[in-house]
Amino acid sequence: MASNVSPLPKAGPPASAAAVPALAVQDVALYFGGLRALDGVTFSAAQGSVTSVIGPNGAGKTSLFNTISGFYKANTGSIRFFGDSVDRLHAPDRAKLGMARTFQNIALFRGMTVLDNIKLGRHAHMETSLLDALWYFGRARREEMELRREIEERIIDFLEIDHIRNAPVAALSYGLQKRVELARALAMKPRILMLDEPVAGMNREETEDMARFILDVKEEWGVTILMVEHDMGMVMDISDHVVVLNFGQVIAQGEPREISNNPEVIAAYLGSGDVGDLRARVQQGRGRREVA
Amino acid sequence: MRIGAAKQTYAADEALFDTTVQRAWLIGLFALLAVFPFMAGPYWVYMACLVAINIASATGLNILTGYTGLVSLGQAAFMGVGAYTVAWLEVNVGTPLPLNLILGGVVAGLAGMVVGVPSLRVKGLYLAIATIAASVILHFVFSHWTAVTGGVSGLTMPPGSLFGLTLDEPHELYWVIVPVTVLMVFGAANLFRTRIGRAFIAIRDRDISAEVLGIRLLRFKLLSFALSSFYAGVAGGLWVYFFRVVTPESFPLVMSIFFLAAIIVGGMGSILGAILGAAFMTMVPEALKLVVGWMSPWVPDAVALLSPVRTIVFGGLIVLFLIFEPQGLAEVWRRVRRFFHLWPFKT
Amino acid sequence: MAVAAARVAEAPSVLEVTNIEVVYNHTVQVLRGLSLRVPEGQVVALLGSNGAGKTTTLKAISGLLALENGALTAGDVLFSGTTTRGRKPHELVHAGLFHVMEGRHVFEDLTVEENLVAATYSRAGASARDFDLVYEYFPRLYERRKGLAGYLSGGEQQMLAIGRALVANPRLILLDEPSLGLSPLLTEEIFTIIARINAEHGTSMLVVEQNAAMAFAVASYAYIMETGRIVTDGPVETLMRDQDVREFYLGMGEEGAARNYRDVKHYKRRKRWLS
Amino acid sequence: ADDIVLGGSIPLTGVFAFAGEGIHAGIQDWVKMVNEQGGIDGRMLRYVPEDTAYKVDASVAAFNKITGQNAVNLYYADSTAFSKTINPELERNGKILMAGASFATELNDPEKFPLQFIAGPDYTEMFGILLEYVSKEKPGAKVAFVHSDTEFGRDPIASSTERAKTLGLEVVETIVTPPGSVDVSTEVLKLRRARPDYTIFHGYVLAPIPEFINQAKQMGMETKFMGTFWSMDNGIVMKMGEAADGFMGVMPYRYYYDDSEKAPMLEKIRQMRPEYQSTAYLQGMLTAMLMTEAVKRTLADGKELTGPNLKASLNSLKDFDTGGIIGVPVSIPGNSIPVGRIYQADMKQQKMVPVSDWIRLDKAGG
Amino acid sequence: MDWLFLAEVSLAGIGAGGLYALTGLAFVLIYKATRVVNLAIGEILMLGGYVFFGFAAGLALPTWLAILLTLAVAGLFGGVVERLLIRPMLGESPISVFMLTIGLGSILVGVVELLWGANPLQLPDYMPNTPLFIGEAYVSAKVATAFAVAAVTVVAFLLLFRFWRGGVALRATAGDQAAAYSMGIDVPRVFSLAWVIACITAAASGMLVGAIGGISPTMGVFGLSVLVVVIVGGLDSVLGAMVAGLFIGLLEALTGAFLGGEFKMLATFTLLVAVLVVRPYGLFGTHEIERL
Ligand SMILES: Nc1ncnc2c1ncn2[C@@H]1O[C@H](COP(=O)(O)OP(=O)(O)OP(=O)(O)O)[C@@H](O)[C@H]1O
Ligand SMILES: Nc1ncnc2c1ncn2[C@@H]1O[C@H](COP(=O)(O)OP(=O)(O)OP(=O)(O)O)[C@@H](O)[C@H]1O
Ligand SMILES: [Mg+2]
Ligand SMILES: [Mg+2]
Repeated sequence: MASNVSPLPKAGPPASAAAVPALAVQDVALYFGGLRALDGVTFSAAQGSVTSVIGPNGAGKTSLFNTISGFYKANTGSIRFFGDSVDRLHAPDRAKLGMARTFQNIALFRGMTVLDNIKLGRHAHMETSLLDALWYFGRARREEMELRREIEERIIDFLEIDHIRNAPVAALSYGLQKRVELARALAMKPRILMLDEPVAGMNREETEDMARFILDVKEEWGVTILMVEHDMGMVMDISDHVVVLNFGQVIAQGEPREISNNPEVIAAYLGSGDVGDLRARVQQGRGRREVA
Repeated sequence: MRIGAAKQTYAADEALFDTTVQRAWLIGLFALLAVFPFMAGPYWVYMACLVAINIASATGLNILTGYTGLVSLGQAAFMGVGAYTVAWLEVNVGTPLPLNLILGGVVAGLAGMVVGVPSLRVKGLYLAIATIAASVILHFVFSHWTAVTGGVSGLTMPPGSLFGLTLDEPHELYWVIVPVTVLMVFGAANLFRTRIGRAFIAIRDRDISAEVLGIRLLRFKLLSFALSSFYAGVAGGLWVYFFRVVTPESFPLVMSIFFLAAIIVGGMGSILGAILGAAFMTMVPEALKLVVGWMSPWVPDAVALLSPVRTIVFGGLIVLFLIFEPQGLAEVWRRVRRFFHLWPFKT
Repeated sequence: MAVAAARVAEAPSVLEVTNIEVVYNHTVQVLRGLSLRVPEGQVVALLGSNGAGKTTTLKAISGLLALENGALTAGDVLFSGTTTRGRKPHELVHAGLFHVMEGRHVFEDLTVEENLVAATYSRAGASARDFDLVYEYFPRLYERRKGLAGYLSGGEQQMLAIGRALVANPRLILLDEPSLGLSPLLTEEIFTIIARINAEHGTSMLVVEQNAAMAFAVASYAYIMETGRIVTDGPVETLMRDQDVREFYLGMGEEGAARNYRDVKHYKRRKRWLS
Repeated sequence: ADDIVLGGSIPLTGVFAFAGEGIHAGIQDWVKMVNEQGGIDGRMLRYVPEDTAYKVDASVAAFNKITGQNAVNLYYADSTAFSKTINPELERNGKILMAGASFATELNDPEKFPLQFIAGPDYTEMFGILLEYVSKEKPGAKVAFVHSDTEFGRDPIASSTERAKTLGLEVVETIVTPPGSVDVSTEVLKLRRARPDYTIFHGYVLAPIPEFINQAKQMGMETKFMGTFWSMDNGIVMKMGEAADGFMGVMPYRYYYDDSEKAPMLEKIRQMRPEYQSTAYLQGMLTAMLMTEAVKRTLADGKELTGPNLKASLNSLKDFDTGGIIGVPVSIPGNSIPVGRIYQADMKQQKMVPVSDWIRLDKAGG
Repeated sequence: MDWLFLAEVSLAGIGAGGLYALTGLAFVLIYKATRVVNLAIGEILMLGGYVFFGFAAGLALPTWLAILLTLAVAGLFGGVVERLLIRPMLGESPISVFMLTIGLGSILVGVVELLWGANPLQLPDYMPNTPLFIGEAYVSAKVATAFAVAAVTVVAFLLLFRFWRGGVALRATAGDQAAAYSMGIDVPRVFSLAWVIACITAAASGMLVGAIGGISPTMGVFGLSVLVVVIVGGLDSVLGAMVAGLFIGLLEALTGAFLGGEFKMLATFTLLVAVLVVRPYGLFGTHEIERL
């Protein structure tokens, strides 16, 4: 398994993009006691695409991510990663294969600097043994230097976070923390990047920046993106494929345009999407009260 | 774009001691350590050895508790394992000193690993209490496995020897204890520049997300336990070369608390912290004795009266540091250094 | 439009913030002379980019700053005409000032229902009826009322957080990013409910929100802040015509139509009000 | 000439502080008396104590500190573990004679501990004295041992079980209590089941003896309770309350208030300190007295003050008069003074009264 | 098999278990409200014993008055400690606060030694001394009294937490202090109250334990056994403290009677490990919620 981990893919779409999907989720179910968080979920994410998972709150999106990354064990079903089943692998092994992710509630390590957080992402790919580490000079040092150079050149510059590399993460603003999470995921030599609500809590401007980063990662690094997001503006604009979950089941999937017109999806998730209408209703209510 | 002391290479940026001034300090420190036994009286050499032993053990505990976030109240018991192993080897096998120390560390490390097994499921303070259980069980073993441990009266051993020299005085043992401690401290400092140290810290900060990022939790928690008890075991080995007798009462629970207090007072999760903390906490009772000595002409029975004060001071230090200086002495040290760094330009 | 503005000006204010400054850890100054007011019975929006100090403003008002080693070093906050300085956060809650914190802050170890019970301490006569009201607004919570709040999904937790405010029936609610992590449908629903609460109970609100379009829909007046001070404010109708607001908060291109994210180029833009 | 230095690791704090305070005062007073009379052969006696909190490493530290800063001739040790720990160092140093608070059986071996002695009977000898008394009082009696689960507690148990057998006594139960245990109901029940005539406590100071006796009396048990040195101080026994009336035990020294016979030392003590002084005080004083005597004799013989010489002088003591602290003249052929007497608590007088004569274990002792 | 003996031993064990449960209650109260494992409980218990000694023996006050005064002093002490030591630690890591209580314990030992000396003392006899027989089985009167007091207190608290609305406030405060404030809960008052009540409880058991075993500066080690009790029962469960207290009391008595006193500690701590392996949060403790 481990042997087929390739170094970071070069820019440009992989040759065999169409052949195997980067991720194929087949009939996955996950139960919490009586609660069916996931129920027969089947979909796949093509290599080099942006696939978005949307759905109402509590539909099971985060649970799906947790199942894919091995934090939860699926009760049934199977998950294939570039054609190989990962069902029997634990979370760390899946990470090593190139499943990188960010978390809905930022999960940076608050006791470390930005740089160390990013370096940590590479953990599974490093070899330093205990004795090497205790002695440091020699193998451990060589490996650390190599990592440092790569992070500086490929990630820190790319995400424009060079000014904060030595800052403790706890002191960063929300938006920067999200960016550091992305950086850490990139350090994991991702073949698929799973982003759980990457732009939640950001305003339009910051969302635009993040969207740009995501597209750049996809295009320049050739990484497949799997994303959960409630910002429909962004999802519809940058996704190639959208999967809709509701009560743990896939209720629709397809191109963004199809999805945004699907009546079931509108009823369960999207709503009218018409702010003007809300505004009108509000004005009406206000008027009523003033009359009364 | 870099601000401040610009470094030319990444290697320089990652070095432990990155400025010439710091290197000079370090060399000065080594020089001091080298001439110390020739300048100081036997009592101070004795204290230096004791401080060094405590530093070794506290550094180990700091790896586990300060860096990996697993609170342990079993450090003294693991020292006991190391001490018994070394004493047993000295008495029954007669293997050379360096090997004994390493074996003491290894046996203690294995014991620590066993104790660490529940750490995957048992968390936080529950785990801390489980380590108390470990030390109670080890104490039972020490006092009842008479064939090996000599039961309640313990093991008495002949002085150790190295290169044909018999080491039976502090100023001889100094040359074993201090270098071993220095090596162990450097090992620990190096550790946290590599992936292993980072994994430990990640586990401390949030273990479940660490797992998803590729860190094998069980392996690294056990590694942390093993390493920390290895340090304890070696420290225990040094201890027994120093005192030459080990009984079940030699490593009581309060000693584990002492080490925990040392890393808190020094600064959890800081190599320098463990050093300063262990030294400070070992020296404070001595300083108190001095104070009492000065006061005795004026205060009748000062020795007897002021001695509970030591217990109070021990507790008081823990409390005061936690409330007023939670980052410990290491932070105080950094502040002092910053002051002199900027002095006289700013304050 | 002008009528609305006049209305705002006339109404007595339930909240008046004048020139406050906030410092964290005795070192980091986050607010620099910020003033705003919430007229009785109105919804006011507070917008701004990440780290501008919106959350800090709300904490300064509700007194929760002290918990994070922050201090109000200058200025004053008047709630219902009396200063809040020196009053404990829980006293303010009893006086009718309820803060729905950013990041939900539900009690994870308590069930949904117990979370609601916890919100009744500020009110003498709270009863099961109030819970019914919450369950009516959020049927999903009713289904999960016996479950631990810690296992709710993000959106469900947000509902619970707002539900707790309902139970307390305050005069003024401070809402910090109520739509954070909510589905579009729920965001819309929450804002509808916010409008409803405001309309039906006359509860005043100060809403911090990133989804500017939504905030503008329910608010009558809005403030926009950058790095610790208010840079623009005005009746919503006026603000929505402002070129910068349209570009940076509503994501509209020069021509007035919404921009596509794919077309956005990665470059640093400067907001005019900062220069 | 130079001072004679008496160093001391004294447990002024910690679990053993109650004894340490007495020992400290006893030594201090003795030193004062000696110096008031011009010292030993014109040389002053200087006492250099250091608190140890009853911890071995602190004791060792104290030893190193004191010996590093003074030319020490005599040393008071606070615990068995310390006495054992420091022994190799003591032999290496070769200039010091040591004794202390430990009555451990193990120390009573001149071969292994040539430079140490015990100012009284060791624990096994204390048991021996008790058992001797029992076998006289009630031949063939059933005895039970209750001891704590510590080195101190376990010390005499095995050997004394043997000894009881040779005296024709039956050991019907041996009960171990963990350190720090509070409720002893179970142990008392166990004891009742064994129905001993005599129960000997060892390894305790106070708790849990009173509760033990209380509950046993409540159950209507007839057994007689006995103790060893450290639980026999008058203050401690009186704290046991009414139920302890009749509590017996072995005591190698006279009590402070014992004026039945001529005891000039006790009179002097009573003059110096009008209030009651503990048995630990007497122990400290006697230890210092014996050490001084050894110094005196060594100097008188014109020999150098070395450890072996001091010890030889000590061993040369024949029928030495302790000024009445010990009721009979003593000799120290080995490392201990195997003499003691049985006292019994009289709660009305609030005093310990002798119920036997002085008992010597000459044959058994070291 | 000697059944009478077994019965008597069991009764004695349950009697001691009552004291464990009572002291355990003090742990649980503080943990429930503040998430602090208070390792100084043993020393506070000791302080209770000494204060009572001071009133009853030193000042020769009547027993009832001495008891009341002791409880009052303990309550006051709890309030002061909370205000001066615990409140500044709000928001610090549990380990820090845990260590702080260790420091507090050490201070208390020193202070008691300073005031009353290091020697063990016997409390004046204030409890009934006439033996009690259940059927033919003997029960120590003191132990029976202590058990009765403990049982009444523990059951009272059980009922209190079941039916009293304030219980929710307590747990809410423990869970998230900022949120509790924002609900209008007077967090500092909840904290003080928990400490006051817990210290009163601990002092009460101090008087009982002291009456049975005498008092000494080292009697705080009793707290160690109680720690085992609350861990086995679950740190935040009153019911757990009760069940585990009785069970461990029984276990200790039986091991003491049939294996020997030296096995008592071994037995309890082995039980502790066994329970933690099977149930990491004790028998009745709440699981910490861990989600990504
Ligand atoms: N560890 C768990 N134990 C019990 N229930 C859980 C657990 N994790 C999640 N759930 C439940 O599973 C359902 C799905 O949760 P999940 O977090 O996956 O939702 P989501 O789709 O990510 O929602 P959101 O958009 O609000 O983040 C929810 O009802 C949640 O309460
Ligand atoms: N407890 C704290 N200690 C120190 N600095 C803080 C603290 N809380 C916030 N800050 C700093 O204050 C500034 C404002 O933070 P605040 O949380 O108020 O911003 P915000 O406008 O609510 O941002 P967001 O949209 O990300 O929620 C930020 O730079 C932040 O780093
Ligand atoms: Mg989610
Ligand atoms: Mg905010």
